[in-house]
Amino acid sequence: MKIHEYQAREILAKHGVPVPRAEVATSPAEARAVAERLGGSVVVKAQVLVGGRGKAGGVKLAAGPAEAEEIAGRILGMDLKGITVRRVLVAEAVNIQKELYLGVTIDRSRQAVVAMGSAEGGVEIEEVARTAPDKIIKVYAHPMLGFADFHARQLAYGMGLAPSFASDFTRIMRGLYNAMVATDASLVEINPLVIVDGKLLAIDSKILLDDNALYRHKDLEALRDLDEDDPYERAAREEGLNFVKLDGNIGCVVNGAGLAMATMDVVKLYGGDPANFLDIGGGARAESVAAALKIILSDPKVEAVLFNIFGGITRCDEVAKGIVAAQGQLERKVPMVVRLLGTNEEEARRILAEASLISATTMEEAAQKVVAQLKQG
Amino acid sequence: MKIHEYQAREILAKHGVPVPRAEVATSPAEARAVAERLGGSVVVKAQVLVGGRGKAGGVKLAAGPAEAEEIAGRILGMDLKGITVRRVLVAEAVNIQKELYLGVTIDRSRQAVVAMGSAEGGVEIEEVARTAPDKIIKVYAHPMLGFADFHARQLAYGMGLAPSFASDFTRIMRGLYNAMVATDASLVEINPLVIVDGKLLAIDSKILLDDNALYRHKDLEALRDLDEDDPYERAAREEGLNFVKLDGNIGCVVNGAGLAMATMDVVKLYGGDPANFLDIGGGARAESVAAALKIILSDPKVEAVLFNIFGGITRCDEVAKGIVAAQGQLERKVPMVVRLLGTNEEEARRILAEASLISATTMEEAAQKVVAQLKQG
Amino acid sequence: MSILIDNDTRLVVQGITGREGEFHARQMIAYGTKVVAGTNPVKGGQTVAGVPVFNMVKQAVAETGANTSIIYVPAFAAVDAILEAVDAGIKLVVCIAEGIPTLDMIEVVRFVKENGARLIGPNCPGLMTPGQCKVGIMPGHIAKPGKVGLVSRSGTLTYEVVKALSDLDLGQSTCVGIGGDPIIGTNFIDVLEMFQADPETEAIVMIGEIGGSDEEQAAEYIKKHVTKPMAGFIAGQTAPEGKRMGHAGAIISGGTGTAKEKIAAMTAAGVRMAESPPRVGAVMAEMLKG
Amino acid sequence: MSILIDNDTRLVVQGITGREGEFHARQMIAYGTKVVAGTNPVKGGQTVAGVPVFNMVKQAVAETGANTSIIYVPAFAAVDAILEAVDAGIKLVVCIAEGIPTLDMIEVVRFVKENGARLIGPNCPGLMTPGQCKVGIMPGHIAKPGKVGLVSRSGTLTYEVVKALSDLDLGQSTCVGIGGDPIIGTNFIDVLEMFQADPETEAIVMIGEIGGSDEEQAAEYIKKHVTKPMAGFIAGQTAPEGKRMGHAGAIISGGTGTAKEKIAAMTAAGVRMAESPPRVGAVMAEMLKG
Repeated sequence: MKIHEYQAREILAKHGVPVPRAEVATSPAEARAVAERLGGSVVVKAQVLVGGRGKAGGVKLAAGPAEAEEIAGRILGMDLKGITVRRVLVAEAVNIQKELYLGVTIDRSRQAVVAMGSAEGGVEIEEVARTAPDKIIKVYAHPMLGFADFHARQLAYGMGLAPSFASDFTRIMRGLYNAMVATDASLVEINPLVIVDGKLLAIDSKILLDDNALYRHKDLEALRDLDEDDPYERAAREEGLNFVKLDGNIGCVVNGAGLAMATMDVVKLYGGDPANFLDIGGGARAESVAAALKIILSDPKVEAVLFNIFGGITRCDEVAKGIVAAQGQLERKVPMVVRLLGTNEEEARRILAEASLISATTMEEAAQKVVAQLKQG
Repeated sequence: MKIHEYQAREILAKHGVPVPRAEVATSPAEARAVAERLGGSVVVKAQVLVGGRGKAGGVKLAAGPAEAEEIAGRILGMDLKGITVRRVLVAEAVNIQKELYLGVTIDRSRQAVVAMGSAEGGVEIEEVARTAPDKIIKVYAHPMLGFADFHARQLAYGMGLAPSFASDFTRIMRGLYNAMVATDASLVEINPLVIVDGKLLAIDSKILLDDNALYRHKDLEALRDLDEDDPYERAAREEGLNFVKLDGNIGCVVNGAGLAMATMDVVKLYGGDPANFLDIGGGARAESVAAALKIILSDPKVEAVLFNIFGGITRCDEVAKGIVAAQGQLERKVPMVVRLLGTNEEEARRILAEASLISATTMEEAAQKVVAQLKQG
Repeated sequence: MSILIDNDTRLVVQGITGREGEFHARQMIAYGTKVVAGTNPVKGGQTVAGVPVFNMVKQAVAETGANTSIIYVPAFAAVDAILEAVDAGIKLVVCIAEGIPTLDMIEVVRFVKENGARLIGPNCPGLMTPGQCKVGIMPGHIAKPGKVGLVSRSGTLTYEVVKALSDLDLGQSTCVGIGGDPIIGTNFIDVLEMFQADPETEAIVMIGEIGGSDEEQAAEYIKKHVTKPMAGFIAGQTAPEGKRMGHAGAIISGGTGTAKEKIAAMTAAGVRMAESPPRVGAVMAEMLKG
Repeated sequence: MSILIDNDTRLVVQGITGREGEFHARQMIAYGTKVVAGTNPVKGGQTVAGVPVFNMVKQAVAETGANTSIIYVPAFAAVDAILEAVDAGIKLVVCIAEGIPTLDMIEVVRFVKENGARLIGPNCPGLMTPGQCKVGIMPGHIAKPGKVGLVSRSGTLTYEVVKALSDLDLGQSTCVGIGGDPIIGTNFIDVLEMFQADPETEAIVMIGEIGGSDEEQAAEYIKKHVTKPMAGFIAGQTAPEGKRMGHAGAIISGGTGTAKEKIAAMTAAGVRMAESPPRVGAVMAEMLKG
């Protein structure tokens, strides 16, 4: 789960990371008031959960309160990559001498927490990783010790920082790690971490939370910004479904994440365009299948649906019941191709006999048939 | 460092350990008021840092407020093993069905934190360890994981607890471990941990803190009860000296803990009786030597002093200067035997030439000479 | 022969008293797996599916000689269950649960390694040596005994491929679902090494998906150490960047972990990549023919 | 020969820029120890006592081939210094500092073992192979090269015994101060094993003190594995219960850890126990005479 910059900033500050003075504003007048309190120039930053805000015009410098108000007026309500800006962070502007990058994340191959630093801050670290990987210095946390002070110095000196920064850098790195552990984050990042008047300051903060750990962090779950969720994905999450919205016109209902991805791939392979990723999960009941179908068809772009079920724990008859139940309530009818295999598949076939569905034996056949339906139409 | 039961109790409660309702009282009237608030019978417990309070009459049951006041009146001001009782803890009396023991401490050989549990609670665990060691169940913490829930169940079932207690016991054990880590304790103990109405309750709590870690726990250092310290030891601690008061009449000033113990042993071997353990530490300065001498001689029982210095880091001339400086200010004169060896010993001899001291070459000779002085006197 | 599990496997089912635990215990017993014990932290003394239930894995090991464990407890209790099994001396632990926090898994895999044990999963369908032993939730009837080893990050996708192989009479030595989480106990390379060493495994199928770089690393390993014919498939060619595709580990981030890279790496390592899961069977059949 | 340190020891002094660090670096150099580098986290680039100073132990190892480290930093910084040395690949780390919290040491010793390194101390005087190398704070002039190995929990008490041995012309192979803390990197048994295996060590002196049960465990080990003549002393026969006698580890608690028990155990293991530290020399001389 992503959280906003202003939320990440507060978490880091609580863990001892120095951040510039700043406040959130939801109206131009508030932005003006914040700028007055801060004094001097300020930066007005759109608070949206998408990358590349700066390039898209969501981050602007204001010389004082009047300009802050004017800029906030322009940014608030702006559409940034499909998201409407509802909040800005108004932060004191500082005189940046150098921009660095510092982040902690999980190294899957090493099965360890890794801290990455780079003297090339302010740009996307993935870009640096691609073009100049040797400019990224890495140190790995020990699962018992976390990061020791010497790890921080290895990183700092590796990044070319002078010894005078070692102590501040150590505190910041410890802050990042502690914030990561305290929130079960999968990424805690400062980009840029800047040098201002011989001191380090975290100008922009980003935290990604581990969805699997949210059950033990009710306070963090509460930070979720429902405004920014895709409405289909939000509806699916409320039904306990693993759903990702895509741009195509063929809805997919599948059990299992790997098979769901493979089903999308096969649809594409035969010239179709999947409208979504959907894993109904192991042992799904009729109700969740029906809910899934409703969510998929609430997107007017969807013109056909493909069911691909390989029943292991999942019972095909439950899926069939869900399809029949949903069909009765649907406002619009689209062609549906069904491929059910495994546990209770014969019972499922009986249930579906009366429904007007196109059946298929293999997933390839199912994909071909659903694509063919659209070409006919 | 020892802390009081009522202090340990608060720490454990903060870490989720269930404790009986209780409050501290410093006067009989307060004890009555607490008993009134608690209702029913109460236990009045002397808060002193010595073991065996119960046997010494420092723990009494009172049927109600009036009796609580009367009993508190008797316990407050009482002398328990040399300590004057200044506070009592007034706790609700509970209907104990079974007494258990649970403690976490450090296993030096295994170099790990160990949790020890026994169905034989309420008595001294050392006694159980001596007489029936198989009645103590141990599980060891993993340095990375601490205690996992399964560790707690191993201990609980090993102690013969029923499964219905497993979940509470797990929470209590986690509380003990977390309290240990949070306070850098060397021992956290509940004795007895009791079963009351099918639930577990920590009746008496004990925490020993690691002196070496107090520097990072200013809040815990503040819990030190100066009233209960030996006044000589307190004075020595304030001078940064490692000092332990003993009952004899020969003061000892030594550099190094091992040599200080050995010096006491040799004094005893030759028929003397050491008045103290004192390690002036490596690299001690004249001032601390002088301070040490003053502390030792402020005990009227001390009739002679033995200096045993093997100078490595410690410079003999500094020690000699300290002796001379102190001698000038002392109110009473006792025979002093000095054995100085090592770094700058010749300079030391020059400094001490004019002081009226008895010198010795070996520690055995020094011990014999100091004992001889007392026999003469 | 086979890898990891066979007729000598003596299985303890952790969480046997739960709905899933009991259901799959019965399925595994029906398949022929020697399920010797079950555990539940507080329900020891019962009998479930004809199997004695203990409070502690230690007891189960002591009294039944269990040497393998399968865990059917919810994610929040799964970490403790894995640790308990390893502490009790179990050398092969299989964890089905999905949803274990990643930072917890870092500690778990460390503990497992320290103790010389092996963990399969979490978030995996378990494993199966057709005709001998099934540990997990794979549907047994789709598999046939044979000589193709299969390793996969996914569950139902594995079934799809197993069925495709069996339909072409390509039986399997062992099918291993290693799980879809970012941190897992056993990775592709571990299983490839075992298949390469297993004399009765003659060919290997590897099913990957987007996210991480396990497939790329496996490709490096294959290039150097695997001499047996290999077919493969990577799921998620149409997955968008930055979105978790169901599995916690299936996410393309910062442009890395794409199916394209993985397919290229595996192809370069000599693995014949299929265009769809069912085609894996045909590809493998061709390789074994020619 | 000798154990642990000798003419091949290449020493890095962590904390060389401090008062103690510089003083003892000079002392060690004067004794003949090959001090090749010093470190200070922020003062790299200086030269102290003729030795180059680095910011990181890693650099010191890379540029000077240091293989042993001695740590002269205050207790609050000592844990990090030990970890850094081990992480840098140093295989013998000696820590003088007194006052490291015990729970920290549990993690430290684990990390040291994981990395196949050896830690001497903390709260110890270091070690010395007379005539070759001195790593620590022992006064060099009291020792003589020879064939008696010495291991002790205490500092100045060790000097007393070394002097007693040298005065009787009983030179030492290596003198090891293992330290007075409850959790230490190297215990009596570790050192006894090395002395027993060292062909040039012909007899062993072991100096213990109250607290813990290391001496009792060493006695068990001696009974089974040590064939060389041994003399010993235990300090603290007159120490009261429940009081820390200077060393964090020197405390009798719950009636265990007394000098009496330790003396009895060592005597039973065949160690000749002396009544006082100076008498250790005479006892050893008698044993070696016949």
